Amino acid sequence: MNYSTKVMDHFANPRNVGEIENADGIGEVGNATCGDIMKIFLKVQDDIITDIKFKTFGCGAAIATSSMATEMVKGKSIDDALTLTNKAVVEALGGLPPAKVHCSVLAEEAIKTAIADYYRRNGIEHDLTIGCDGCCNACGHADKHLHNQ
Amino acid sequence: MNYSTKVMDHFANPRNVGEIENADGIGEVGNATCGDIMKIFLKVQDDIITDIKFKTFGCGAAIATSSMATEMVKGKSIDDALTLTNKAVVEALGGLPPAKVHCSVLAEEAIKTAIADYYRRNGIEHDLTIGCDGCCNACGHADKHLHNQ
Amino acid sequence: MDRIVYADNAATTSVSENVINAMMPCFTEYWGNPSSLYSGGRNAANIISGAREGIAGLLGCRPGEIYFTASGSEANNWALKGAARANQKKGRHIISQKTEHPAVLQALASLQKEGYEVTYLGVDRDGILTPGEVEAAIRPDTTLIAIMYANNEIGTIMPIKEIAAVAKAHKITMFTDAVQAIGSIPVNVTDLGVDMLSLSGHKIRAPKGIGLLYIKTGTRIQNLIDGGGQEKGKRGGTENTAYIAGLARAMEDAVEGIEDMERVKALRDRLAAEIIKIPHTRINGSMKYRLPGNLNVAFEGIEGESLVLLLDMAGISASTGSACSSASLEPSHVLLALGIPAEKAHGSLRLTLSRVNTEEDADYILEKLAPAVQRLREMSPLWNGLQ
Amino acid sequence: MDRIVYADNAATTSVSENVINAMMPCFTEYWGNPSSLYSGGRNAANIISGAREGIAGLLGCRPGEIYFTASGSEANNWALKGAARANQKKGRHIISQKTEHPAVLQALASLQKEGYEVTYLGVDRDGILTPGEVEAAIRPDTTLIAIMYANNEIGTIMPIKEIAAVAKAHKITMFTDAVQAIGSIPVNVTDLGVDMLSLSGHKIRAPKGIGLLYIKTGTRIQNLIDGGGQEKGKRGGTENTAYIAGLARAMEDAVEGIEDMERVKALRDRLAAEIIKIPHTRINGSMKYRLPGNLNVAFEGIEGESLVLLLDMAGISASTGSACSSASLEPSHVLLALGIPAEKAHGSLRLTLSRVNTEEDADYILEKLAPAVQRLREMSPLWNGLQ
Ligand SMILES: Cc1ncc(COP(=O)(O)O)c(C=O)c1O
Ligand SMILES: Cc1ncc(COP(=O)(O)O)c(C=O)c1O
Repeated sequence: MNYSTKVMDHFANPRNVGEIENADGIGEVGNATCGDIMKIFLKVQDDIITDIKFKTFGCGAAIATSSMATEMVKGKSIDDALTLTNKAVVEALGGLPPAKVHCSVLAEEAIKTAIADYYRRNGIEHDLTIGCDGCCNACGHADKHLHNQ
Repeated sequence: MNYSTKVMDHFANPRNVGEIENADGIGEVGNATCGDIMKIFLKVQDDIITDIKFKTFGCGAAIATSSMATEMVKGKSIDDALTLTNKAVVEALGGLPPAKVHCSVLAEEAIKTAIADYYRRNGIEHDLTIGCDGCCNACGHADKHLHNQ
Repeated sequence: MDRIVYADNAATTSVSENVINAMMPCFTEYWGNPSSLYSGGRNAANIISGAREGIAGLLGCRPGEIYFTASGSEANNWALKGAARANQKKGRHIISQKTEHPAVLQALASLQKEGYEVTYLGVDRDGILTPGEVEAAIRPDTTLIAIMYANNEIGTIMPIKEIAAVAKAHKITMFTDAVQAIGSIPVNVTDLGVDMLSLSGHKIRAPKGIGLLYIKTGTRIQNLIDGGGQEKGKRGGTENTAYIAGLARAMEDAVEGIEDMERVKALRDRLAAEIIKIPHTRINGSMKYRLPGNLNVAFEGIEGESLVLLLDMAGISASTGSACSSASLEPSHVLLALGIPAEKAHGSLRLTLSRVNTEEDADYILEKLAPAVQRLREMSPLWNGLQ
Repeated sequence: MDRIVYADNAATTSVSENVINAMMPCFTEYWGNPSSLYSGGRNAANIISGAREGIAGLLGCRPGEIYFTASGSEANNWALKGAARANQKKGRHIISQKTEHPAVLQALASLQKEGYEVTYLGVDRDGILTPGEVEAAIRPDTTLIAIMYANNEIGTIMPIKEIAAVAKAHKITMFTDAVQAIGSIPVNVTDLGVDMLSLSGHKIRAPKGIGLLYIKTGTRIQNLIDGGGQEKGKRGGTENTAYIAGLARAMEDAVEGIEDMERVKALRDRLAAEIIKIPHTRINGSMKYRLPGNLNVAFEGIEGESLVLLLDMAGISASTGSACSSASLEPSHVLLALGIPAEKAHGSLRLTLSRVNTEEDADYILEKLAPAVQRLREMSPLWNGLQ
C-alpha cells in the first residue's frame, strides 16, 4: 500500500490539529471499533468558517484527510464548505489507496456534521443527513460517495 | 537421476559388446516397446563359459548391466553363472537408481535364457523359467527379484 | 533518521550473505533442470538432494519426508486441502483454532465451502489452547487437527507435542504450522510427534518464495500441484534449485543460532519492561509461552497504522498485527480471539526482534516510541477521556 | 570435451546476467515484505507493481490481470482446478488434448477423480489439432477448454486464436499453456482471445520457481492457494520480489529478442537437414507449425537415454522427450499421440536451440551426433534387422 507524498506530508505535518474552545459547531463521526474517529471543531463568523480544528483517531489516511479537508474549507463560506466532496479531498491529496478512500468520506461527513451542529445551535433549518459511523452504507450516502470515487 | 561412476564406466566402455558366430547358446529378453532388449551370446566348453558377448538396445543402465553381468560370468562354470542375481549385478555396479533396477533383472534373465538355450541345444534337462519381456511380473520372477533388491 | 532499526522479523527477514552465497552458483553455474539426464541436470539434482538431507537432519526426519514448496502458504494449503480430501471417505470434520495464520484460516474456509466442517477452538486471554480442549472437540468423523506451533502476531507457543499425542491416540492426522517457530525454538518433527509440519524460508533469512512441508511416511495426502514427477510425483514444478540451496543454508544457520535467542529474549524483555511504563499500555498474549523475539503491545487511544508510519519516519520498521492483513481495515483476528476489544486491538504494535538486533536498537526504539505514541494521543479525540 | 553446447532450452535455460542484476537488489536491499506499511515494504511493493505493469504491457493485458505463481505447473493447476471447480454448477466437462504437458494432464486426472469428465482430443501425425475438432467435442456441460499454445517436446504450435474464438462463441472458458511459446513466437492475450494463459520464467532465462497466470477480468476461478491477501486475495504467499523482478526482466528481453529467432530457426533448419541424412531417421511433428528452436528426431534401433548420455560425454546437453519424464520408463506420450510406435518413440532425441546458440554449436552437434548414433546402433540387436 502506497501513500502519495501529499498524504505523507499531511500525515507527518497535519494542519489544524487541536480543539477550539467555545466552538460554534462540533461534529464527530466514525467509531473506535472500526478504527477511525474524526472530530471537527468550527468557528463561524458571518457564515464564514474562520477557524477549524480536528482531532482524529485513525490510520495515516484518516489523519491526512482530516488535515486536508480542514485546510480546504478554512476561510470558506458555509455554503462553499458544504460542496466539499470526498472525491475533491482524495484529488487534493494526490490519490488514496482504494482501501483508504473511506477515510475521505469520513472527512466530508465530519465537516457536514459539524456544520449541521452549527445550524442546530443557531436554529437554522437544514436538510443535512448527519453522522457517519464509519461503516459504509450506515449513513445512506454510500451510493453518492462511491459515485464520487 | 544419478548413475554411479561404475555404471558410467561400463556404459562408456562396455565390455563384451558384439555377437559370437556359431554361439552355443543365445538368449534374448525384453522388447522394443518397453525400451530394452538384451541379447546374449555364449560359447561354452566343458561347462565353462569361455566367451560371452551381448547386444543391447536400451538405456544407459541396460548397457552397463549387460556389460557388468557378462563380465561377472565370463570364465565361470554354467552352475556358477546360474547363481548370478540381479542384486549382485546392482552391487557390482555400485548401485542403480530405483527406476533402473529392472535393467539388472533383464541382465540376469538374459544370461539364464542363453544358458537355457545352451541346455536345449544339448538336450540337457533343466527347470529354468526362461524369457523376460521386460515387463515386471510377466516372467513370474518378480517376487524373487524384488526380494533381491 | 539517526538509525535504521528493523524490528519486524516476524513479517520477513533480510537475506543473509550465507544464503546469497549458497544461491549464487545455482544461478550462474548449476542452472540445469534437475530432471535432466546430463551432467548439468545431475549437478542441480545433487544440490537439491544435499539440501534435502541437511534439512531432514535438522528436523529429525528422513530426506524423503521433506517436500519443497514455494511458500509457507502453499505448504499450509497443501497440508490442509490435501489431507482433508484424501481422508474424506473417513470423515469431513477438521479441528483448528482461531489465531491461525490467514493461509490456514482461508484454506479451511475453502474446505468449508466444499462441505467440510471445521471447529475453530478459542484460546484463553493469553492466546493459549490446552490439549484437553482439542480432545473434547474430537468427533468420530474428525480426520485432521491443525494447530500452529507459534503465533505470528503475538508469538505465543502452543503445546504441540501434547496435542499431537492426543491426535495420535485418536488416529487423527496432526498438522502444525511451524513457520514462526523455526530458528526461535527447537523444531524436531519426531520429538513433536506431528504428521505434517510447514516452514517458510523468508522468516529465517532465506528469500521469499520457498517453504517446505514435512509429510511423515504413511500420511494420506492428495497433491495440490500435479505435474511432471518432481518431488516423487507429489508436487509438480521444475525445482527452484537456488532457493532450495538457500533454504538449507538458512535452516542450518537458524538452528545453529538458536542459542543466541537467549540474548534476543533479554533484549525483548528489556523493551517490554520499559514500554509497559507508558500509561494505558498492555502486552497482548502470554509472556510465558512466547517466542523470544516477539513483543505485541496495545496503546489505548491510538491506531496502529499511524504509529507504524511515525516509527518508519524515525527509521524503525515495525508492524500492526500481521503484515498480510495490515492493509485491511479489520482489527487483528488474533487479538480479538484473545478477547481484546476492537478499539484496543486497533492500537496494537508488533515488534519482532531477531539475532541481528542489538542493545542499541532497543535503546533507539525506546527513545522514539513513547514520543510517537504521545504525539498520536494528543491528536486523538479519545485520549482526553482515557486520562 | 572440445566444446560445451547446451541444446536443451525447452527443458530450462541459463539465468541471464540481466536477470541476475534485476534480482540482486531484491536480496540485498529490497527484501522487505511487500505487504508491510513502512518504506522497506513499500519499496518491495513498488518493484512488484512495476514488474506487473511491464509484463502486462508485453502480454497486452491490464496489470491487474497478471497473477504471479511459483511455476508454470502451479499456474496450470490453478487455471484448470480453479476454473473447473468455480464452474461446477454449470457443468463438469472439460476439453483438452493428448500432447499437453504433464502438469496439465495430471491436474486433469485429479479432476477426473473428483468426478469431472475430460475429453482428450487426439492430434494428427504432425501433432496438430483443428478448431473444428474442438468445436465438435463441445457439450452443453462443457465449461473449460485447455489447449497448449506450443508443445514442449516437438515444438508444434496449435491454432489457439481460432480455438479461442470457438470457445468464446460457446461461452466456454479458454485456457492455454504458453510456457514454451513465450520468447519464441508472439504471445498477446488480447490478440489470442484467451481467458487464461500460463507462463514460466525458467524457459526464458529467469530462474526456476517463478511463473504467472493471466486471468482475464470476469473469469470465474477459485483459488488454489488461499492466504493473507496477496495478489488481490487470489494467491496466498509472501511475494517472491526477486524472482518477480527477474521474470519481468526476462520477459522484456525475451520479447525483444523474438526477431533473433529467425536466426535460430535457420540454425535449427540446418541441423534438421543434416541430421535427416542419417539413415532410418525421421523428424517428429510438423515442421510448418513449429517453434523455431525445436528439433525432435527419432533414430531407429537405439534408445534415447543412452544417446543423451553419449552426447553429454561429448559436452552436448540434449534430452529425450521432456525432461520431467526422462526418468520414467514410458515412451513419450506426445510421440505416441502422433501415432509413432513405441520402439521408435524410445529412440527420440530433442534438441532445442535458443538465441544463445551459434553456428559453431550446430557444427559441433553435427560432428558428434552421427557417430554417437552409429556407436549405439552397432551395440543394438535391432540394427541388423533394420539395414
Ligand atoms: C508446456 C509446459 N508447460 C508447463 C511447464 C511447467 O513449468 P514449470 O517447470 O515452471 O512448472 C513446462 C516446463 O516444465 C512446459 O514446457
Ligand atoms: C505462521 C505463519 N504461517 C504461514 C505463513 C506464510 O508463509 P509464506 O509467506 O511463505 O507464504 C506465515 C508468514 O507469512 C506465518 O507467519
